[in-house]
Amino acid sequence: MPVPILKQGNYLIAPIQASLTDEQMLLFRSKLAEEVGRTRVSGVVIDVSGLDVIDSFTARTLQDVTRMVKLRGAEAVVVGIQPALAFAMIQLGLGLEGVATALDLEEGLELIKWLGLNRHARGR
Amino acid sequence: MPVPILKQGNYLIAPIQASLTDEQMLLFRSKLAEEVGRTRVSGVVIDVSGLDVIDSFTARTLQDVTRMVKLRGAEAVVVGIQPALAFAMIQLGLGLEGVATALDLEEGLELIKWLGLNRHARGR
Amino acid sequence: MLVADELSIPIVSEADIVEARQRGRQLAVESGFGVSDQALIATAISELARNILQYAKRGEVVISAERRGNRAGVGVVASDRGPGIADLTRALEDGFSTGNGLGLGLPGTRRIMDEFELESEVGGGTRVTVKKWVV
Amino acid sequence: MLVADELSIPIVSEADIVEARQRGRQLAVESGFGVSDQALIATAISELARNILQYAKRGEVVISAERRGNRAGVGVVASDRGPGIADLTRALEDGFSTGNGLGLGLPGTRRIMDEFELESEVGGGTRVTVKKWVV
Ligand SMILES: Nc1ncnc2c1ncn2[C@@H]1O[C@H](COP(=O)(O)OP(=O)(O)O)[C@@H](O)[C@H]1O
Ligand SMILES: Nc1ncnc2c1ncn2[C@@H]1O[C@H](COP(=O)(O)OP(=O)(O)O)[C@@H](O)[C@H]1O
Repeated sequence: MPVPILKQGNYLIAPIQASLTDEQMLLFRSKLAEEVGRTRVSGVVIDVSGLDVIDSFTARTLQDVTRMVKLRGAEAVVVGIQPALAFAMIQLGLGLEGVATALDLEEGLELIKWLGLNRHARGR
Repeated sequence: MPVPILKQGNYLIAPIQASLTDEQMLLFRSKLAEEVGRTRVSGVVIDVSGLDVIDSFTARTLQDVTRMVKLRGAEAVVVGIQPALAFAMIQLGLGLEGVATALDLEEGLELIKWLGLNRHARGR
Repeated sequence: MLVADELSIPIVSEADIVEARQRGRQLAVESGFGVSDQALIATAISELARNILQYAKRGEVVISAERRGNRAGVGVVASDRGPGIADLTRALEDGFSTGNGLGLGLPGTRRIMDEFELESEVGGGTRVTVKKWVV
Repeated sequence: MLVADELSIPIVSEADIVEARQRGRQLAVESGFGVSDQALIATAISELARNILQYAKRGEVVISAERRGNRAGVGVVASDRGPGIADLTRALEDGFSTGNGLGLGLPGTRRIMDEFELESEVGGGTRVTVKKWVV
């Protein structure tokens, strides 16, 4: 079950809709990095509200994806981490350091616009 | 194979076109810092799309170059990190922290103009 | 709905990791766990099953409905006949990984669950037994 | 195109680092690796070859086409008779460098490759053996 990657204006939206196997998750990672280049968007919102579990592998892949997107010159925001999963992540020790997060798609799009405007004030 | 440094309006463009040895990379670093002074440009775009590998030495030199350019009072943006190299960098642990990135030359020039306009607003 | 007291899921592919954690969550629901605990149990199973696949190539996860006095709970036994773990103390430290991982699987699972036991023998395999009780 | 099973590249100058990684990438292409893995293999070789030059002044990188069952792979052995590494555990930690480096070469190479072995003797030299398999 591949993750759809949708273009909306200057942004890509990638809703991860169900449990992914590790391999599907890695495939998603490469595909997204490529799509950033192909579509020339300035930002990406990854919606994880459909995930049943965010374990250490998933968390680490999300971190990698957002770093790759940044190296490709765009911004990335992860949205939709459900409260129960947020709690499990904290217990596990997964803080998603360095990853911008927002409540949901709407807030994510707001945040990514703001990040785009401020990318340099932040020193990157 | 030294890196050409081209002037375009108020900016320098430095396309790194092939694998550089470490020495050539360091030479490029000094030359670029000098050219910023000589040409009095306000920004530099370093295009790394021609590199076959961005290993820890290259990443660190890119970081150093952009810092040097900033200390000389100009902006610097690295563009053209290919998806496969972005992935390798992440695996290696190289996030290019503190370096502004953009997809390609075109986006890089846009970004650098924007940076130039906002540098005073940021107080540096 | 009739629930088996014990369910064994062989772990030989990535899809089995997903299967195991989904089964675990279902059992957690049926045992009366709240949504937070369901996520914790599913996450723990995911970590343990992935370790089996990654370090031992194959093994199994057995999930069971537990009862102690009048408390309901869920038990998980993840076992394999893989290479085993040489230094159990280090394996339980945050951030220690001989693979490519974050090294949070074992220590994190220990934090997540109410009971945690790790047995391992180099060359013999590894068995992790965890339980969680409904509060 | 005929490919030698094994190719030895002496590392005595910076140009040899570039040569070694380009040869490695070429072998990766011929072995059927995708473009991401090609970059990973080339990057790993670059790190290992630079370590030779920086810490041991000279040494060699041997790249080889590997096969295990019906899986193809690439092997790299980077060896030198330089000063060796006193503390292997620390050398494998992210950020540890006795030189002026980022200290990501060895731990990063370990993450990048499927198999990683580091042998070293103080005064005797260092040998890093890595492999990666086509999925
Ligand atoms: N089933 C297993 N068989 C062999 N070794 C294991 C197993 N599970 C865990 N380990 C060892 O314990 C270490 C720590 O595991 P864990 O905390 O889950 O972190 P990670 O999986 O990210 O490496 C692993 O790197 C591995 O060396
Ligand atoms: N071939 C070698 N010979 C001797 N020492 C080495 C060699 N390779 C690595 N080392 C030691 O291991 C340390 C870590 O290496 P590495 O992770 O590649 O980081 P870096 O090269 O940035 O220092 C080095 O700083 C050095 O002390």
